[in-house]
Amino acid sequence: MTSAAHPRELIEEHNLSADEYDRIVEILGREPNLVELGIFSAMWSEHCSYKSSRVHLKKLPTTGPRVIQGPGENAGIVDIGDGLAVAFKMESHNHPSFIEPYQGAATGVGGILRDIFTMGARPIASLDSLRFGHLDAPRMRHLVDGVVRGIAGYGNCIGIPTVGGETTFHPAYDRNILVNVMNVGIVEKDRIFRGRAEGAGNPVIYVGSKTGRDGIHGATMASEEFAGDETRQKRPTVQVGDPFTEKLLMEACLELFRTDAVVGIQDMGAAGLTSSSFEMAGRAGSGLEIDLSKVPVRETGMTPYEILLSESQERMLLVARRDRLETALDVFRKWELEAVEIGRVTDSGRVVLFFDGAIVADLPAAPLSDRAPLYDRPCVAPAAVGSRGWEALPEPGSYGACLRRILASPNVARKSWIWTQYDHMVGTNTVERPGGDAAVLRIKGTSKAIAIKSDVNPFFCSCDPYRGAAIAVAEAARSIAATGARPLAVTDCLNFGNPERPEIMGQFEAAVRGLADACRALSTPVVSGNVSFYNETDGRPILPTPTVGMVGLLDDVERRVTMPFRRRGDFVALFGKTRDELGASEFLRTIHGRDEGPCPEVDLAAERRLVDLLVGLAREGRLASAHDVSDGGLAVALAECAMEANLGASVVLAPEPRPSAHLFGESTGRVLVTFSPGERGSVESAAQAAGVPMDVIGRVGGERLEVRAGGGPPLLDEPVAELHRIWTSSFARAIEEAAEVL
Amino acid sequence: MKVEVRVYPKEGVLDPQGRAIASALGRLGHASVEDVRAGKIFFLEVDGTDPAAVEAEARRMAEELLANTVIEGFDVRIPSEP
Amino acid sequence: MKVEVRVYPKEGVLDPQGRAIASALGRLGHASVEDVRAGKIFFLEVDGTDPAAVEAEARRMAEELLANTVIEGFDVRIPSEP
Amino acid sequence: MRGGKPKFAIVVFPGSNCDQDCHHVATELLGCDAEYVWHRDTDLKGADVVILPGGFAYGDYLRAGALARFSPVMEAVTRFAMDGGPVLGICNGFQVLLEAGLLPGAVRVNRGLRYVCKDVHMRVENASTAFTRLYEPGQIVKMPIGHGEGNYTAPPETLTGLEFEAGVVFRYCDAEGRVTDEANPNGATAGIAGIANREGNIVGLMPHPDRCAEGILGNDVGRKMFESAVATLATA
Ligand SMILES: Nc1ncnc2c1ncn2[C@@H]1O[C@H](COP(=O)(O)OP(=O)(O)O)[C@@H](O)[C@H]1O
Ligand SMILES: [Mg+2]
Repeated sequence: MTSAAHPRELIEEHNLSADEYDRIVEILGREPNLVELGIFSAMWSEHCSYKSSRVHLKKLPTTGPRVIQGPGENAGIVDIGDGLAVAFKMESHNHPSFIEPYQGAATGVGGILRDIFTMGARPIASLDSLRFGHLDAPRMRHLVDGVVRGIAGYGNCIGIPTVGGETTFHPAYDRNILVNVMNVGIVEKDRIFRGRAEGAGNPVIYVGSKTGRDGIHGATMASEEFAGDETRQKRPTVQVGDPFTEKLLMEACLELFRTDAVVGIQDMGAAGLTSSSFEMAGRAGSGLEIDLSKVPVRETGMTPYEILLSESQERMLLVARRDRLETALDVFRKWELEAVEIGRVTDSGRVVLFFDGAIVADLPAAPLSDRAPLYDRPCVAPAAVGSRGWEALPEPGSYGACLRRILASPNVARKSWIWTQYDHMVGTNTVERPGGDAAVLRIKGTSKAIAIKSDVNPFFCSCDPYRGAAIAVAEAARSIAATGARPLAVTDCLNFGNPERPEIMGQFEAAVRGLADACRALSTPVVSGNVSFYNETDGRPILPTPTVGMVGLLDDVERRVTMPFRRRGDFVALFGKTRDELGASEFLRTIHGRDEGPCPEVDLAAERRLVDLLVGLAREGRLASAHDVSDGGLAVALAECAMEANLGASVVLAPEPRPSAHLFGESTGRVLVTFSPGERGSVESAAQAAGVPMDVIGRVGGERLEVRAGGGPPLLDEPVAELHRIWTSSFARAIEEAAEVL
Repeated sequence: MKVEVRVYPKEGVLDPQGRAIASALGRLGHASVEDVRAGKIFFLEVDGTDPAAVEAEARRMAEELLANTVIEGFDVRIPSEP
Repeated sequence: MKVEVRVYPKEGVLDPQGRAIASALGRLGHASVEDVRAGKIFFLEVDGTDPAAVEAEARRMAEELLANTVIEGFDVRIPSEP
Repeated sequence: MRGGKPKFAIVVFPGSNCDQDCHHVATELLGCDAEYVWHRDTDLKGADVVILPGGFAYGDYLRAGALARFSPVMEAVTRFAMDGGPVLGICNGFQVLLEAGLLPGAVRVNRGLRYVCKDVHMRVENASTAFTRLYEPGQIVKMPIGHGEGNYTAPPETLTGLEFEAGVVFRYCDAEGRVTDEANPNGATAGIAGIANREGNIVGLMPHPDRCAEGILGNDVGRKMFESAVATLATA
């Protein structure tokens, strides 16, 4: 690379390699000016271009009979019948949340909401998938507190319920926390909007908050790893969320979508006005002329460069029908929003930007995405982490004490400290609140409901990214099927370290394959998603964390199944096989302080049979309760069903495998169910017909959780009330010890 | 000894509160209002007699807890007795 | 012209925020803190040149909107130029 | 009133977000007519009952309810209330009624300084207001709350007046009806969860009857508040 126009350092500061710069020159047939350099830098950042991940993401199944919109738009859309569809997507806001947890998490919620309502959907629920470091790591309680407050602050104010999520702690996240937020909306099938700038001559409207110097280069920041003290230096880029303005924007857009004024719309997310304008023109094969002097600004002296790359929140770019411009402006006026015509659609295939009457950038639209760099980065296949000898550990002296300690560990303890800070009921659709397997939301005006769940076990993934990712899909599907819903489709948020390192790229490649295989086996195509790389600091990456968000459909909301035991005398049965597996379990980490494998096995065909069985049994109304067996194993699953119901159970297990593995191992493909004695025959024959192993292991009743294996004294004999006290009080105590009060 | 800590949004940082208040004041007929920034003020009662020491202590409290220095600035003052 | 409105909990009204901050400061080792009251401060930019008129206007804004006089008191001042 | 069923007005401020939930209760569950009334409207479209719904009017950026009370529609609401029309403020709607002076007192930030969303129990202290006449006096009801600023208080003389004139409509209590500090989710003085004016036509409360008005949500006790208004109007 030789550039007459720009010093090498400037090009490097824009995170463009020499090859990338040469490619720009080749596309343009000249050197870019500074504004254009900023545009390329943002559009070709990892965050916007997916340059390291695209080759792999192609392997994901993305189509299916219900898929209306797959990856590539603001959100994926799946048909649920009755003329309706669900739009959903998950997004990360990891780096900003580490720098400023409240605003980082809040603007993360704001961003994903815009992705949903720009499609024409009304958002009905969010999930937050959170990973934190060890609670005693520097700033960690402050980060936990700030993130939860931020999600609450934004979601509650705008009035979209946060109905579930996940919360995991591990020292690998000490300096790179993860904040992944998923949102789900409902849209009429024939009223879907897309991010397309169509129809030469149509006006381009800017609407929402004014543009400030927030987050300039946020997109390139999300594409760099943290180094030492850089967090401080990058601080001026912090964006502040304004949920009230977003509420107005959402209501205004949804109102406007009921008219015929909108041609295309996109939110200004990462890389702000740059990515929204280039992507809208690129998708439509059109061009745009935009006058940056017309963009409402919050600060004086803003340059075209700053206006283009600002990541101020709560802004949208919209193309209206030329003859309906006034309709659009009227709606925005009603909602007291600033809306300005800043340009028009052309058929030139170029995006031309003016400022103060002069052209400041003139670039072809399509090549910015079509000819973005694409890297098949070197991969080193990850070596599976196996056992370091846990098989030889003596059995614990007291299984009861183990259970109590596991119930108190932050990963397993009840997370009500979090979800009581979230409005999880607004909208009055939440028929199953947080705390169960999947949240269930009814669809008003129909007999249907959707079940939603986010899942991944990063400990599994760190032992075996392929299997761990496959298990994430399987676990989400199992949790959804446990409510009686049929899993429909998936969104994902793939959080990894630095992709320029072959080991990390190897993890990524394996995880994507795992997702792909599992999604195929379960017929749940991936319709949207997000990749977050560079989650590492000073060379220490996070655990590979491919978060899976899944949506399922219940035809009859009245047939939903819940987690707590229901009636004394009901049979307790376990679907699936328990193996002699303790690798990567909460038991090994909490009781023995051991982080070792192997990752449990996964049998995708068996998972599929289990899902089908659960959906069928729920439809026939045969189950009294159902609960997916995951973190903490069978003992924790039994305890959860008992504690939520304040009902005990007595259970007898087979002598194999060893008691610790039987109680606390995390073998996949298992669901705990209860049913009345009269249903036993039908449940057994259904399981047999489906080819799902089933053991009737006990009965619901009493006030204690009693578990035996063969003869002899019980392995567990614990008062349910005492377990409940430990489980419900531990999380708040762990966090609030030094939580901030502001 | 009394000491006051004032916390306010940093220059350039979006202040949705201030903006909402400014436009509400406008609607209420206070047309002369051009801008509002919304901040917090903490009135502390501190055991101490040396103003410089109390002020330094208050400054530490602001940095540690009262202000979010990523997006907020602050100042500290000892009010003159009324 | 700049004018500042400070709003604070009235004497005798329990201030949950102030109390929580006081105990958090205690936990952080600021043992000398005896009491905290948490209030709000609004930095207004008002079009006007007569300090008395601007102050009176700010006072009206405080009464109408910025303070809830059931539980909050307020004061207004024109800062001396720095 | 058409066909003997009253018409509800659901006031929508910018930032209201339980407006649709209240509309759903009035129309789908009670079979009444209901109209949204935009905050800039100046009349109530001939409604018989007015609901100020929950949410974050104007983002609650200054104080909950503070900016909303200046909305043009509030003049019409005030006139309607002064004429004895039934007005219910739920959560943020209650906060607006307080700020507007239609009910006495104020709310502060919750004692725990956090937003709280969960079920609470309340005792019905006054079962003769326009919105509580279908409850039994002393009945214990479970309703969800969802607020960060629900810590009710008022000057001593106001509190005394409320207690004397049956102005306290709901009080937080435990499942057995005991008014205890642990059962108080936000620190409200004397466990006050909801109040009414002397005439009982203006009622405001922090909990959400709109979130517990049908069996599918696991609880329909809140529906009686809406039905009480219908009953009140039928006997008027
Ligand atoms: N951050 C959070 N926000 C909201 N709900 C959460 C959060 N973390 C966990 N939950 C809820 O707690 C329950 C248990 O979560 P988890 O242990 O991850 O379930 P599972 O083991 O079934 O995957 C779920 O209902 C989940 O929605
Ligand atoms: Mg899970």
